[in-house]
Amino acid sequence: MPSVRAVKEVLKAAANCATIKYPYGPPAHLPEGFRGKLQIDPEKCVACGACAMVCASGAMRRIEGDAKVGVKVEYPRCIFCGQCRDSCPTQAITLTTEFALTSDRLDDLVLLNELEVAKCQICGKPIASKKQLEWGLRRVLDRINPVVKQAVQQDAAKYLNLCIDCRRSNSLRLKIHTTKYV
Amino acid sequence: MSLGEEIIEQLKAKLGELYKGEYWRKKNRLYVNIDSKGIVDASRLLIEKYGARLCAISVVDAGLRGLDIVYHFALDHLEKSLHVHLKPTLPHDNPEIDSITPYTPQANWTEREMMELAGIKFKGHPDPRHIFLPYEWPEQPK
Amino acid sequence: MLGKIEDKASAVESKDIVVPIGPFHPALIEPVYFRLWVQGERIVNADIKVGFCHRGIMRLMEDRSFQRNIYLAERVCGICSHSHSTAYCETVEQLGDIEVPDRARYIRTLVFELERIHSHLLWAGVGMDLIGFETLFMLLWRDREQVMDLIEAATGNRVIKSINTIGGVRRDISKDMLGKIEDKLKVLEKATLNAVEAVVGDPIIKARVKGIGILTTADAKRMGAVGPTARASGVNIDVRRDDPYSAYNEVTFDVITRSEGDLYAKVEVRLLELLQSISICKQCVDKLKTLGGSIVAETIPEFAPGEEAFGKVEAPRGELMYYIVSNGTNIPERVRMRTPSYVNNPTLPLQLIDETIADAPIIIAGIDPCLSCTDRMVEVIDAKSGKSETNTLREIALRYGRKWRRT
Amino acid sequence: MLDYTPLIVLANFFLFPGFAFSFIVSWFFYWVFRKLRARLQARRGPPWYQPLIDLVKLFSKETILPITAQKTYFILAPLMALASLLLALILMPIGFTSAPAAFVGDLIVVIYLLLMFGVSTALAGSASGSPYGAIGASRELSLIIGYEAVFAAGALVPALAAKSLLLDNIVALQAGGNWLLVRFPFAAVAVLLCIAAKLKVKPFDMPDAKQEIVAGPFTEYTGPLLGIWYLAKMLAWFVLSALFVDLFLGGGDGLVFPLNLVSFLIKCFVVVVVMTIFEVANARYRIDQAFSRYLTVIFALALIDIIRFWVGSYLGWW
Repeated sequence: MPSVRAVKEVLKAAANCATIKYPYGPPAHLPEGFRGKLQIDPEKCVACGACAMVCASGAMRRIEGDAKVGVKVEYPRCIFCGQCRDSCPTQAITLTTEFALTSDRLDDLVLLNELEVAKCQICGKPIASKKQLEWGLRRVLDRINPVVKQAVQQDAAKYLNLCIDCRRSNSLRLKIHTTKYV
Repeated sequence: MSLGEEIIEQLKAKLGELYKGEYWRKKNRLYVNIDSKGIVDASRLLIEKYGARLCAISVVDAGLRGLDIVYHFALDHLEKSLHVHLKPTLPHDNPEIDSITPYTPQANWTEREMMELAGIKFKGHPDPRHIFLPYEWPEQPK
Repeated sequence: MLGKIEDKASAVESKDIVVPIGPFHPALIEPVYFRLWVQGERIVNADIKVGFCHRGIMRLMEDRSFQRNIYLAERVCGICSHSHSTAYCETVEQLGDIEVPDRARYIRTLVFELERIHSHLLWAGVGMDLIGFETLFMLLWRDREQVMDLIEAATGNRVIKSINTIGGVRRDISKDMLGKIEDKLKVLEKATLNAVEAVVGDPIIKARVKGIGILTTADAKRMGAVGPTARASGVNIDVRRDDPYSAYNEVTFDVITRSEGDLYAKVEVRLLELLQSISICKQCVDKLKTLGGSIVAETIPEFAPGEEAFGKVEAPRGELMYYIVSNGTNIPERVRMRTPSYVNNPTLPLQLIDETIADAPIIIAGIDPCLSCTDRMVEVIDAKSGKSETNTLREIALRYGRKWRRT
Repeated sequence: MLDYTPLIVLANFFLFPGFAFSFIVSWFFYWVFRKLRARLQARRGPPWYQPLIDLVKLFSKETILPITAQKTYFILAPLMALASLLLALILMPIGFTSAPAAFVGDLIVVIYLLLMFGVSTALAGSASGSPYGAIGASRELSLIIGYEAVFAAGALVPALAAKSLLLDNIVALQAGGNWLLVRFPFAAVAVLLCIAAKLKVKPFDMPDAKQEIVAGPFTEYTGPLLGIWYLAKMLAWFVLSALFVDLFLGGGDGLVFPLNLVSFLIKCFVVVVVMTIFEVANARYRIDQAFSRYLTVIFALALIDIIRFWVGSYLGWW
C-alpha cells in the first residue's frame, strides 16, 4: 500500500515539471563554456594543422592540395573534447553552444576552411598556406631582438617562398645559411 | 620490517630457485620476477596467507624475452598502497602456465580472457570456454 | 571450487525452462546475455555471457599517443568517464614522474565525487524502476539533473567531462562557480536525505529488496568483489582510503559497510555514500577557495623504455585498475585496464540462484553492472574454418572492423 | 425499462453506452491517466490526442503471427476481451437509472464478463508461444485466483444491502446521496484494490511488468491485434470505474437526464484520478506478495463489511 509520504511527494512533484518541451519549446539553457559544435574563424585560421595533430577522434584533417591547403572538420566524428581549441595557435577555433547537429544535407556535416597555397619558387611544390607564412614571419619579427630584425627580414624575403628541401639545398647560394654569422 | 619485505622473504623461502628477483616502483608497488613453474605456489601464498585480491592478469609482449605475464595482487587492505605483481615470463612458441583458477575463482574470467586474447594456455582451467567471443567460435581456447 | 554453480549445473534437468534475459532486454541498459534455468518462478541455475560491446579499446590505445588516449579512456564507459580518465592520467603520471599541482588534484577530486553522486543517483533511479517504482525513478533522476547541471557548467559537458589531462586539469573552476556548486550541494543534500527516507521508509520497496540477492562475505572475498557490492557484503575495502590518489589523503570521509550482503544493504551503502560524497565535495570547495597555483604541471613528460606503472581509483562501481607499460616513445606499449564490473559480474550467478524471476532484473542491477566497461575487446583471433554462421560473423567483422591482428 | 427492439439493442451496443460513447469517454480517461501520471512524476505527459494517434498507428500496421503461436486463440483473445468489456457496459446503468440490457442478476454477469477480460489476457499469453507470454499468463492466472473471490465478496456487500443482484436496484438504493461508500468503506476499498489489479495498476501490474518479462502476454502482439488490446485496456478504465461508481458512489444519483450523466462521469473521473495516484505512489509487488495480500488483508476488509452488514441488520442499524 502506498505510504502517505509517497503520495505527498508526488503531489509536490506535480507543481513543477523537470522536463522541458523539446524540440518544439524554447531553446534549452546551456551554460557558458559548453563544449558544442566547433566553429573555425576563417579570418584567423592559417591552416597550420595543429588541430588535426591533436584531434583524438580524427574528425579534423589537414587537406593538402595543389592549389589549396586547409582544414576539414567532419562533425559526425567530432567528440567535442575541445582539444583543438586549446591547441590552436591563432585562437581561430571556438566551441559554440550548438549541440543538435543532425541534418539531411551532407554538406552541413562538414566544415572546410581552405586557403591559398604558397608554392616553392624553385621546384613548384606546395609549402603551406600563404597566410601561415605571413603569420609565422610576423610572429618571429614581433618577438625577435630588434637588433637582428633587419637581417632576419632580409633573409626571410629570400627563403620564405621556398620549400623545406630547396631551402636546405640553396641555403649557401642564397646566403641564408647560419654559417654566414660565424 | 615492512609487509613488502616480509612477503619477499616468504616468497624466497617458498620458491627457492624459482625466485628471480624483485624491484620496487612508485607508490609502494612491488614487482617480483619468478619462474612460471612457481606461480601456483606464489599465488597461493599471497591469497591464503595474506588474503590478497587478484586484480587481473596482464600479458605484455616483451619481444625477444617472450611474453611477460603480470599477476596483479592487491594487498592494500593490509598496508597502504601495497601491491605485489608476480611476473613470470613465458616463451613465444609454447606459452603455457598452470591455471590458478582451481585455487581461487577470482582468476576465472581474467584467465579466460587471456586465453582468448593472448593465446596463452592455462593448464588445468576448469571452465575454458570463450568469454568475449561467441561460444561457438571455431577456434577454441586451449 | 567454483562451488554453488557447478553443483547446481549437474542437478539441472532438461525439463527446466530456460528463460533468456538479453542480449537485448528492457531491464538491461546494455547488452549482456543471461540464461536462467527456472522451475516455476524459481531460478535454479544461471549463466552469464558478455562480449556484446567489444570496441577494441585496449588494442587501439597501443596505436595512439598518450595525450590522445585520455579521450579514448573516457569513452570506455559513459557514467564513469572521469574515473577512467583519472585512472589513466594518474597511471601515466606515475610512469612519467610528473608532479600534479595541488589545485589540479582538488579539482579532480571534486569532479570525481560529483560523478559518484550522479552515478549513484542514476543507479538508485534505475533500481527503483526495476522494482516497478516508476515515480521514484523519475524523481531521483530529477534530483540527478542538479548534479548534471553542475557538471555541465563546471566542465563543459554533462557526461563526458574531458577535464583531465596528463599532469593536471584543463579547465579551472572559478570562484563564482565554486559558490554555485556550494549552493547546489545544499539543495542536493536535502534531496538526498529525502531520497534516503523515501527509499528506506517505503514498505513496498523494503518488501521487494530485503533479503534477496544475498552475497555472503566469504563469497565476496572468494570472488574478489569490489566497490559497493563488496562493502555491502561486509568486505571493508575502498581504494580512496587504502591507496589514496588525487587529494583523497587530505579529505576525511567514512567508508560505509554493511554485513548483510542483500540488495537492501547495497541500496543503503550507495545512498549513504552519496552523503559522504557531498561532504567530500564541500571539503574540496572550501579548499579550492583558498588554494592558488597553476592547474597543470609544466614539465614535459618523458617515458623511459620498459617502465611500468600500476594505478587504481575507486570508480562509482568499485576498483578500477590501469596497468601501463611504456616503450620510450609517446605511444604506450601496453595498456591493460580492469574495470569493476569485470570482477563483480561473476558474482551474479551466486546471487541469482534460488531467487525468483521477478527479482532477477533488480539483482542483476544490484551490482550496478557496466557492460561497456566489462567488454573492452582487444583483438579478434583469426578463425581458420568454421560453420556458416561464424563465417558470416567473421565476414561482417572483416568488413567493418578497423584493425585485425593475429596473435 | 427500455423497449426491446433489435435496433435499440444495436444502438446500445454501438452508440450509447456502447462503442462510440465509451470510446470517447475512455479515450479521455486514458489520456487523463497518462497525463496525470506524467505530471505527478514531474514530466510533461502526452497531448490530448495521443491515445488516438497511438491507435491509428497500430491499426495501420501489419499483423504478424508468430509461428510458435496457437493462431486461433492468439487472434480470438483480444476480440474476446473487447467484446466482454462492451457487453459488461450495456449491463451497467450509465448515468440513467436503468441499464439498457438489465435483468435480474446482472451483477453476477458483469463480474463474470470482467473476469473474461483477465482470462483472455492469460489466454493470449499462453497462446503466443513466447516464454515471456507464458510467464505473464501464469502470473495473470495466479493474480485472478487471488483477487477474484475478494472482488466478488466486496461486490456482494452492496447487493446484500439492496437485497437484489440487479445493479439498477443497487443504484436506486443510493439515490439522494445515500452512498454505500459511507456505509461500507472497507468493502469499497477492497473492490477498489481488485479494480487496481484488473487495470494492472502499479503494485499489481506484474502480469505485464516490462522490466521483468517485456510486455508479458502482449509481447508477441503487433499491429491491429495490439490495437484491439490497446482499445480494450482503454475501455477497461471506463468500465471498471463505472462499475465502482454504480456499486459504491450512487451512479447517476437519480437526477434528471443531462445532470445524471454529468455527475456519473465526474465520479468516474474521480475514481480514475484516485487510481492514478495509487499507481504513481507504489512499487510493484512480487507475485507471491500480491497473492498473499489479496487473500489476507484485502479479503479481510471485504469480510469485515459482510459481517458488519449481518450484525447491523440483526441489530437494525440499517
